[in-house]
Amino acid sequence: MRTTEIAIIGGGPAGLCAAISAASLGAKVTLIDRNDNLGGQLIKQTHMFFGSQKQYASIRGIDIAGILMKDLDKYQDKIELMLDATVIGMYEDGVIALEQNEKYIKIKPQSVIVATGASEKFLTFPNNDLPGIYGAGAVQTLANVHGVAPGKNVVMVGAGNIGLIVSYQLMQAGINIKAIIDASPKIGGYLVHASKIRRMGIPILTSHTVKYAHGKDRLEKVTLCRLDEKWQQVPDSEFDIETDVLCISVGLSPLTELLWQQGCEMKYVPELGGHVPVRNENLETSMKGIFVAGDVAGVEEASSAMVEGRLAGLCAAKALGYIAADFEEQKNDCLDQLNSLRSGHVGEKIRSGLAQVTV
Amino acid sequence: MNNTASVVIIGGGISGCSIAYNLALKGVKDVIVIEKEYLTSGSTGRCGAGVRMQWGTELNCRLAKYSIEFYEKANEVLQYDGDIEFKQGGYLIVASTEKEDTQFKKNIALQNSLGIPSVYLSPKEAKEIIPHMDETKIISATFCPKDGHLNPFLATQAYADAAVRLGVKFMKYTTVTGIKVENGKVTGVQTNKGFISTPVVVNAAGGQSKLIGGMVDVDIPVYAERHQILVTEPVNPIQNPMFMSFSLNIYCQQTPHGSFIMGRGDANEPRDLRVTSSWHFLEEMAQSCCELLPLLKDLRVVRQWAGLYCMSPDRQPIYGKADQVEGFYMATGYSGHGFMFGPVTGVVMAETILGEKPSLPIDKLGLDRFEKDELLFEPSVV
Amino acid sequence: MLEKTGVATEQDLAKAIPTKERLAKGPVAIIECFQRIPCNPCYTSCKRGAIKEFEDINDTPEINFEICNGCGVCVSNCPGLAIVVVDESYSNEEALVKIPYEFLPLPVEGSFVTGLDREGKPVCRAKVMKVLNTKAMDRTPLITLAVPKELSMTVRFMKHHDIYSDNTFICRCEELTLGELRELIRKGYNTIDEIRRISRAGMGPCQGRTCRQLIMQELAAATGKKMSEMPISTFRPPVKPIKLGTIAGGERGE
Amino acid sequence: MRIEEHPILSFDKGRRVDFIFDGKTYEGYEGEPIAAALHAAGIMVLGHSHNKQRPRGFYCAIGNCSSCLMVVNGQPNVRVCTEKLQENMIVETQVGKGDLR
Repeated sequence: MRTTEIAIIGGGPAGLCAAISAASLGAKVTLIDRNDNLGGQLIKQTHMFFGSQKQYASIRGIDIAGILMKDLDKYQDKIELMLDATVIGMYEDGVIALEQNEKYIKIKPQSVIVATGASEKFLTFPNNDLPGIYGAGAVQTLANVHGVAPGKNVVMVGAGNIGLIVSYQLMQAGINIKAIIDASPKIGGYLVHASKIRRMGIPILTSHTVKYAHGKDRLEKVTLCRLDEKWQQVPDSEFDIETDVLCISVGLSPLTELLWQQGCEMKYVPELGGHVPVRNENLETSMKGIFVAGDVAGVEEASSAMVEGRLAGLCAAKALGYIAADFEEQKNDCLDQLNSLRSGHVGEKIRSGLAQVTV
Repeated sequence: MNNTASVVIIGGGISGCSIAYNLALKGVKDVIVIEKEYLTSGSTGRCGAGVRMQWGTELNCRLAKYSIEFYEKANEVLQYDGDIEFKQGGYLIVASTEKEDTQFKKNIALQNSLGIPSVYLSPKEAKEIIPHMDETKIISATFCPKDGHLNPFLATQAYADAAVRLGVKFMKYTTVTGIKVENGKVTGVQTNKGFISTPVVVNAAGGQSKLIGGMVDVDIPVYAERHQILVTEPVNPIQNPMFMSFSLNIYCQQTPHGSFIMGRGDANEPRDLRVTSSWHFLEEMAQSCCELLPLLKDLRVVRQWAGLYCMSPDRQPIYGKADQVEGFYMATGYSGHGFMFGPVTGVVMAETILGEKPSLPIDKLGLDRFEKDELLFEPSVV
Repeated sequence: MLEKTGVATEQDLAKAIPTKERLAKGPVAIIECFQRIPCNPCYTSCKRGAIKEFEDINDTPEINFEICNGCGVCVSNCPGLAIVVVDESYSNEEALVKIPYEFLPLPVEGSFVTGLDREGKPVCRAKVMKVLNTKAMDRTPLITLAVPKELSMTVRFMKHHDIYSDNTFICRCEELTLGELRELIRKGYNTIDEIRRISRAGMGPCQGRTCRQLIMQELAAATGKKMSEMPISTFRPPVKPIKLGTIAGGERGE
Repeated sequence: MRIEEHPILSFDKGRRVDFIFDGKTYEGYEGEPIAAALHAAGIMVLGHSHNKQRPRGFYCAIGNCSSCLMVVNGQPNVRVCTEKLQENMIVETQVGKGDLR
């Protein structure tokens, strides 16, 4: 069986930053990702990031991945990369079993940073399984990674940041967005995103939902309807839009299977996207040596995922005895950055969610 | 809640539900089944769900034959509005050692004498039944076309639905915390939802039955042993019978749904109440499956899980009453075969509780056999 | 109403628009950023110090119109594309509006396009005066449009004239519909584990990633329980299907 | 439909290769997911569900779900949203749950 000091599961923004910071303290790291490239969702993000310089504000997600990869290269001797490698289970004896290129491999790490991210939530309405009804992440992969248009016309469900950004990205790829709808009475995403879409003439219909999807072999038309302030359908408010793609972006749930398998204490916190692990300030879960970072710990923006990754990497390395003279300084810097990113009105939800699971 | 009952059954698996149904069928009123979680949440819902008549002791053969003959007509008898998905594809049990081959010849003679239509096969004949097996690994096989597989959730539900129609009450998500005994007699059951007075308690708690016995100071010589199973993604039907080997330690069957279910025993498994999964099982199971049924190497595993065998010293059930405590009955110690014995368990336990002569001679399966050292070893178990 | 429609109101805009006198003097940045979000590149990119230092990263920008010379550096640095530059000194009839435009094809200098307002409504014909796409702009080109002067605070985007113009499934793997789920709940299967065992929902190749949440929501609604109080089903390996042959042929043992 | 030009992205494609889908030859790029190549060719229906015969297409894009199971080079239950396209691959619509061969 292979061994390592810190196994990091997931090479997205959180996992990448965790690997870099743990290796910078001298720890031996194995970074595992199921794709053949690192960066996770960053590689689909063609828009410029918010935040401040420390979180690469104003740089496009696709390019941040490249910057992080360069940082990673500095620690080649410390970091073992396992790409195309999917963890299939974490067993009670701490053994991680994974599949890499049709090969079955086991690793026994001293500690683990779970940075598996999140998966998309789905919606219920008649014929919701028709081809042409996709998750926003799948559409982003198809369009931004593989350069294939999901269809000609798109109705986007969800006016959160992902729904708004993906709509914008699809427009950039020459695909027509017929409307963005959201059941909530308010736009959930940053309003600058909403405004830039509105000025392209795309309607954003708040207090609207999908009532029915139509089509024989694939989506042809959707029936939408209006909702009142109690989220009930307004009578006779249905109308149809012809479209071949309905893109669903109604939020993410943390991908926590591995944490459950390990017996980590979990709590349902809707503000963070669903069941999330209880953790301390160092991002260590109730199971000693199992750390979390990024969306798996609570769905947030990539900028905070990167800082969380850095923090978890530092703390996991420190727990194994790796010492840096400026450890406290680095840790406090991470905590300050996280506080700053989560401050203000839009961070309110995250703050109240985290208050329920941070011990 | 009801605070009195004529019989309280602890355990909502196939045994508890079958006992409840049979008692109610015989006219017993006020039967209550207490289940810690939901029906089938214990060993029933975790088992491989194969049923076979091919056993090595006369009693096991008769218990199994009785049960399978019931399952054949269970949808109608229990008036189930669904289908218990009973498929009789047979069991092909292969021998890989001389000793096993000798035992199989004896087993066939015994089984045939009891009316069980099993046959002895050469490796070549065995391969005609499961063409994708590696017949070079075996020296003989036995096959009984009446053996098969059914859906444990639906079968248990069929019993429970029928029992409810006959007036049985089920208390789900209820935990038994104690059993009250006065003057050597059971007088009631304490639960987390209140006390139920009753003169009769039936311990059908599977992996937890030793714990329940302890509540009345009856030492049941069983232990819980973890057994693991894996299931694959479904494919179109290619394997009709169960494939099984005692010496090579495997059972593997394709369900009507198309997925393959397979398991094996392991002497190193923990003997406690853990039902976690291990990578050891995954690897060893994959290895023996690919060796014996090489075609299955391209099948993908979608899930592995674990359940508890309630192991008795001679690998046979423990049926009957406890002599020390009047009104305390047990149906346990199946050693991995409680699901397939479910129908007969209900019948003989109901008869025993009502003081009738059991339809099958289960007197040899009482708790007292361990004190008397009259064990009945079953040679044919995985 | 910005929150409801994504379109800034006059009230919002009042804060962002300089005086007539200032506008008449020449180019100036108009920052239409009204929500407190953690973001500060406008401030960090302005070399003239026209944007007041952020005390809190959530601050909304405060611009000193007297210091701003409308250079436009902040426009392509703003992740929200919330900034335009307006120059009312251009001519008597027309004003220039510089907008960020991240689409292909880029307009051709000298050609005409349609000017759009904040809701994407066409409001005028606009001439493309300049297309600036330097490396520093990192693929957020600046398009300078000449628009009627009275629309300088209206035009915020452009388009090319020619190119724009009971089967509800819960579990996709095992094909459990919402109707079937509700029927099971009605029959008394009140936890996700019971639903799984009786219907196989969540036990297919996707391991419940699509349906688990939906089933729990439906159960919570039906039983009146909170999601946080609901028992959850066990998470078993493997989390991704893996071939038996791959396991058998892999690295085995301790 | 391929996205031919993009203001931000350039797509690093592998070489153009032929593959066969249900007997007909199509073109795709080596190394892209089979589902992307099929989608680009306008093929949205990749199979049908087992019980209710519902059309199934590309869905999760990451090999999680069971929507895109197809027979590839004779192997059943291949998730074509992640399986990489190779020259002369034979992709077939899967009938039922797939046959082990």
